[in-house]
Amino acid sequence: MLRTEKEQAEIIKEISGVNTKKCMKCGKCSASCPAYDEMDIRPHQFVSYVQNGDINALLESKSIWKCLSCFACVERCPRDVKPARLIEAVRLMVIRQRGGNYLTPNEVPELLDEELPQQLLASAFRKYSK
Amino acid sequence: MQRIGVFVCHCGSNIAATVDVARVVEAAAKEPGVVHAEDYQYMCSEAGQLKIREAIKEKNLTGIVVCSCSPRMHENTFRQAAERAGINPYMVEIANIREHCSWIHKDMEEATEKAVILARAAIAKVTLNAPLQAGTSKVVKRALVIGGGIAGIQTALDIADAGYEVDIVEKTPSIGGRMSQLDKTFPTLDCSACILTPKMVEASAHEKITIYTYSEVEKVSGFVGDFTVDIRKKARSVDMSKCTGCGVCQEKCPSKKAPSEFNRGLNTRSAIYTPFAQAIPNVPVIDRENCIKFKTGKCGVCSKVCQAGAIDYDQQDEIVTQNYGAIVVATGFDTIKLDEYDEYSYSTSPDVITSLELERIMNAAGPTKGHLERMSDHKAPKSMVFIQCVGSRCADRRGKSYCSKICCMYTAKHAMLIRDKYPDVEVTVFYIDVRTPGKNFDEFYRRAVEEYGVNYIKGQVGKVSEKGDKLLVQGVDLIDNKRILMETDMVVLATAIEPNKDVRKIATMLTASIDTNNFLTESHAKLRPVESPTAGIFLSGVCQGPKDIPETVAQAGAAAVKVVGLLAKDHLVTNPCVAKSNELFCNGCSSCEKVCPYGAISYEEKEVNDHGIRETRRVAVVNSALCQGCGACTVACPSGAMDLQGFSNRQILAEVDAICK
Amino acid sequence: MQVENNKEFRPKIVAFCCNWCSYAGADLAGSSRLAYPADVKIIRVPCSCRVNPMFILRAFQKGADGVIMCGCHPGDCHYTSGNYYARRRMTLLFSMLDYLGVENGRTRVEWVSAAEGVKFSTTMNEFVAKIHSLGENVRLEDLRCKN
Amino acid sequence: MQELVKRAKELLADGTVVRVLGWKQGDLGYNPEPAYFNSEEELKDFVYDGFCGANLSKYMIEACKMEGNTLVFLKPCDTYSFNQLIKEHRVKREKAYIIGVGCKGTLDIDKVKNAGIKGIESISQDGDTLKLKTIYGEKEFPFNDALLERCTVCKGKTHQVYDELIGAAEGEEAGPVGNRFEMVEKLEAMSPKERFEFWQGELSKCIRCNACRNACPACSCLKCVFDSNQFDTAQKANVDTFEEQMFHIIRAFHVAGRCTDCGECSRVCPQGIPLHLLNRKFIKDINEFYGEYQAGEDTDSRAPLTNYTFEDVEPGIVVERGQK
Repeated sequence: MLRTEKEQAEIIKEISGVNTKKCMKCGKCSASCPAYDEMDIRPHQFVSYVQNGDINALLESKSIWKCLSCFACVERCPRDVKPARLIEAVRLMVIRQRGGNYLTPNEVPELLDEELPQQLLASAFRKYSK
Repeated sequence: MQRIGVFVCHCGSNIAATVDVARVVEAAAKEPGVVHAEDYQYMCSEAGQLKIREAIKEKNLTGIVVCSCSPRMHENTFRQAAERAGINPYMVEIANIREHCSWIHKDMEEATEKAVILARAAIAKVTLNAPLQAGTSKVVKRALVIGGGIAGIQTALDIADAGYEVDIVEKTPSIGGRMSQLDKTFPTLDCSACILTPKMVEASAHEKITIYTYSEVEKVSGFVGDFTVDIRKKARSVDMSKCTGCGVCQEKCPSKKAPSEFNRGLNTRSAIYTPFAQAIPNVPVIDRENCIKFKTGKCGVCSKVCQAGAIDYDQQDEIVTQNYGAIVVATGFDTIKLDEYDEYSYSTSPDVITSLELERIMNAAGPTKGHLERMSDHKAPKSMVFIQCVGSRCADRRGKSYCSKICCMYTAKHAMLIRDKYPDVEVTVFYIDVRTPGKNFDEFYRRAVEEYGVNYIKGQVGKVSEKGDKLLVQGVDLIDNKRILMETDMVVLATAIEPNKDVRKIATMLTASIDTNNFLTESHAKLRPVESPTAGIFLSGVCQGPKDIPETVAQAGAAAVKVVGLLAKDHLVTNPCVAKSNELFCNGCSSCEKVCPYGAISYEEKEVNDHGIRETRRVAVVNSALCQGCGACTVACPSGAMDLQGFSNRQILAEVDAICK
Repeated sequence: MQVENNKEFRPKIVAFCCNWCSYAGADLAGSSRLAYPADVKIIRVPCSCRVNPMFILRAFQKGADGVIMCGCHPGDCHYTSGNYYARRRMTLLFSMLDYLGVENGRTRVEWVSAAEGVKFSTTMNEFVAKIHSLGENVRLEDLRCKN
Repeated sequence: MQELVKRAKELLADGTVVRVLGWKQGDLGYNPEPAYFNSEEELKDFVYDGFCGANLSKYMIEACKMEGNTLVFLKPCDTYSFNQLIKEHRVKREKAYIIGVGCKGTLDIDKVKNAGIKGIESISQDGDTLKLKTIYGEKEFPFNDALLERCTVCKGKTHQVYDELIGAAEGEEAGPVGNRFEMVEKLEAMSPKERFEFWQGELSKCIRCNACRNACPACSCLKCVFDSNQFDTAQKANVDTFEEQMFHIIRAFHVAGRCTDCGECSRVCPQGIPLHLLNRKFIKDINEFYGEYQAGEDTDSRAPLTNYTFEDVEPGIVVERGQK
């Protein structure tokens, strides 16, 4: 079923529970983000993209895979907007459209490396599977 | 039988857009007792009031109902109109069809139906109204100002200059408040002390002003015109009448480890101290918690060195009881605690400071004698970062939802002063919005940028961390959409301000209402901004909401005028809506007396004639000058002997009936 | 077929509001255009301690489906202590009504300050929703008052 | 009983009192009634037995208005009411000479009748047994089975106020007593619908005879609010469920915190409505919410409804408790 970008934006807001209107555009989310430099669309932009209904750009953005799900932005946002939840919602939308998981447990061992922190594994499953 | 007139106001389109005014008139006209009903564009206007007056005279009305805005808005207007037309002002009832109806409902049918019901309730009530006569109460020609900062000082001076006695109660050992801690003031950059100290001196020298420092308000009773206040004068341990203020005791005091409150804990002070050099009164106090004599019983150095023999270790707290006609709250503010803002490293790094701490560092009388230096290694910084909105405009539990209002301007001031005095220091300001509404304010901010080269970056800082002896600031530039990672020597946080923590206690004593942020509520946000809803209580300064110095001084003056206006009266007209006891129903059980907050009920042995039975009974008597009309007694009374004029049992029941019909 | 019951239930709700805090809070809700159902009708009393249990019972008798009382927050009473007495009275009265089998959601006390227009509006919306869920008041009423 | 009469005669004789307030024999063996005795002569009708349940405290309101002092006989639980009346300035302590009388419990004739004993002519007590002389011959009935409900949850044998005691030992403990809130708790555990039906069933029996109001020592108003023109409630008979509820809710509310739980309301109700269950509900709530309180234990404490603390429970407790 094809949905308009506007409908998709509504779905993203619904599954994330985020009210994008609460954002006062201070940029603290981006300022707090450890993956900022890796992202093409930055956390604070996510909020305004969803607000403006520019969903296709988000679906194609590499930011959704670069987000570490560390939730620093959620923790520090003065307006309680929770940008990471928006990113997660967009990611879920992509994964669901693909109809499968981005990562399966079988693929994990070969990707492992001694220095990887445990948290990364946990957030990888959070990020890459349904 | 009452002859009632109903007047329905359109309030322009405020009411008429959602309430079918003609239908309200039509429905009201059918109510029993109603002999006149009409509508008009603006009932509160002179023309509208004239309609009311004419109708009263022509139709011999005995009571009127005005369907309009809230009675809190125009009840008095219409009461006066009724009085001018020759009927008792308390024969007026208001049906609030604006705030409680037209403004909150969209559906015309629904809103009209509700307006009709509200009108009916008011008609039912006014039918049972009785003419009431207001009494009078005295006005004590003396005012109390709680708080000795610039707000309190200015209010006190203005009241005193008008010829009335004023007492200032200040919690700390000296008057002066926050302003005395500031170095320079925006946007003119005058030295704060230079403009404040003359006012402090003037207040202390004024024959009409009495200053109680190191004192707190302990108990308040009474009401507008005659409050009785207990003031606790804490034991100073120094005899104020003997001390010459020479300062030797402070020099010789061996206990010098107490953090200086005045310098925001950046350095220490002696146990016997005056907070700052220009303190008024220039009489030290002994901080008993840090004094060796009080802790161990040994020492007594100050007593030995005091030539005037002013040290008195046995001094006790003293309670002063005084009566006042009016009370001004000027309790000011403090900065919020930053314990939970880990991301800015305030608790861990001494080089991350609040703006108020920077004021002390910049001040020649401060802990660094005015040299800009880092608190960790006393080195001069080469670069400084200012972070705006720390804890302000926050929806989370850590911060405050409001804008602290003063930070944009003082940050521009700090940045400008630093660039002026130390041109080699790089200054960066991270901001969300720069808010500069005020005379010469935006020009001031632009000068900081254009003339002094302060670097303003739009974007809130995400994190400040320690990196060697530097601080690493992580942020973004939202305009360039670019990551910023910069090393700096000092970080200054524009910390949110909040009302002084004692204000809740004081508000409770005064029964003045307070909002969710602990700011005192004004009686009307626009039209009565310096009055508390509690009669006789006035607001001055930041206790009412964030303000800069010019606004505070302006409000202080406004509060003073309101106080003077009150004190100039010889007596006040009291609210006639007071309790009244029907002695034939009274059992003398004392239930009412127990719940009366004003001690307005007493008992008399009285000869009564109860339908031919003459006997002496113990009956309740209400002192109408003391009664404030809350009605607590009416419900405590099991027999219904106690009733409240203006809100009688029958009146309220009539409203209930009209609404539920 | 339930043709007769198709009439939409419009509850009658009486709100007693103290003059100093809650009535002003309702005014603020109005000037801030914060909507709540027209079923709520406000009666102004000087203080929550003026609300006699008789008034509440009378409202139910005459067909009210819910009664709510609003006053200043404890500690902020304009008359110092009125709301403390009101709190005890209402606690006991509500408990008694509950004991007699009247649904306990039909009565409510809420402290609303003059600055809490939003709270006033949300409280009223909640309360009306609650009364809708309880339906018409049939356990405390004078049948003659129903038409 | 003879001792009471003897002492009454002495006090009349020495002028300590000018009248005696006690109970006199009724027309049946089990219905003595409160009475004034103005002389030694009149005291011949004086009686004191298990059927003298009437609480004489309330009569002292009138007695205090008369010339001279009155001797009054009070059972332990009556003295709570007397104290409460002192607190409310309804009686004058100095106008009363109180003889605290011992009490083994007061009796409910209906319990005897309901057991099938009819045609009672006279009753006497023999230890734990009631000996009944009936037109059908002599019958026996266990004393304890005939006790009024209130006496099975007796609040103690100690007189709270008196000038002298006869037949009562100071500090004597009541026998084993039941939980007076048992029935209240049972009702609380029911669903709202069941509770509603229970009370509708009970209160619909009310004939508004005002016996409860007249007997209740806390209902001491000169003019009851239900006789007042302020609430449109004056002189009305109940015509529907609501008015039955209204009268009893308000009556219970007005005595809340003042009711000593003397049980007179239920004892005198000709319809047998358990009115004390309304008062006990308030007592139970007050104890739970504001701390244990026994009205009439003293003469100077503030009653729960004319008192408060900053930390009192919110009225929402009623809903929260219901959800548990």
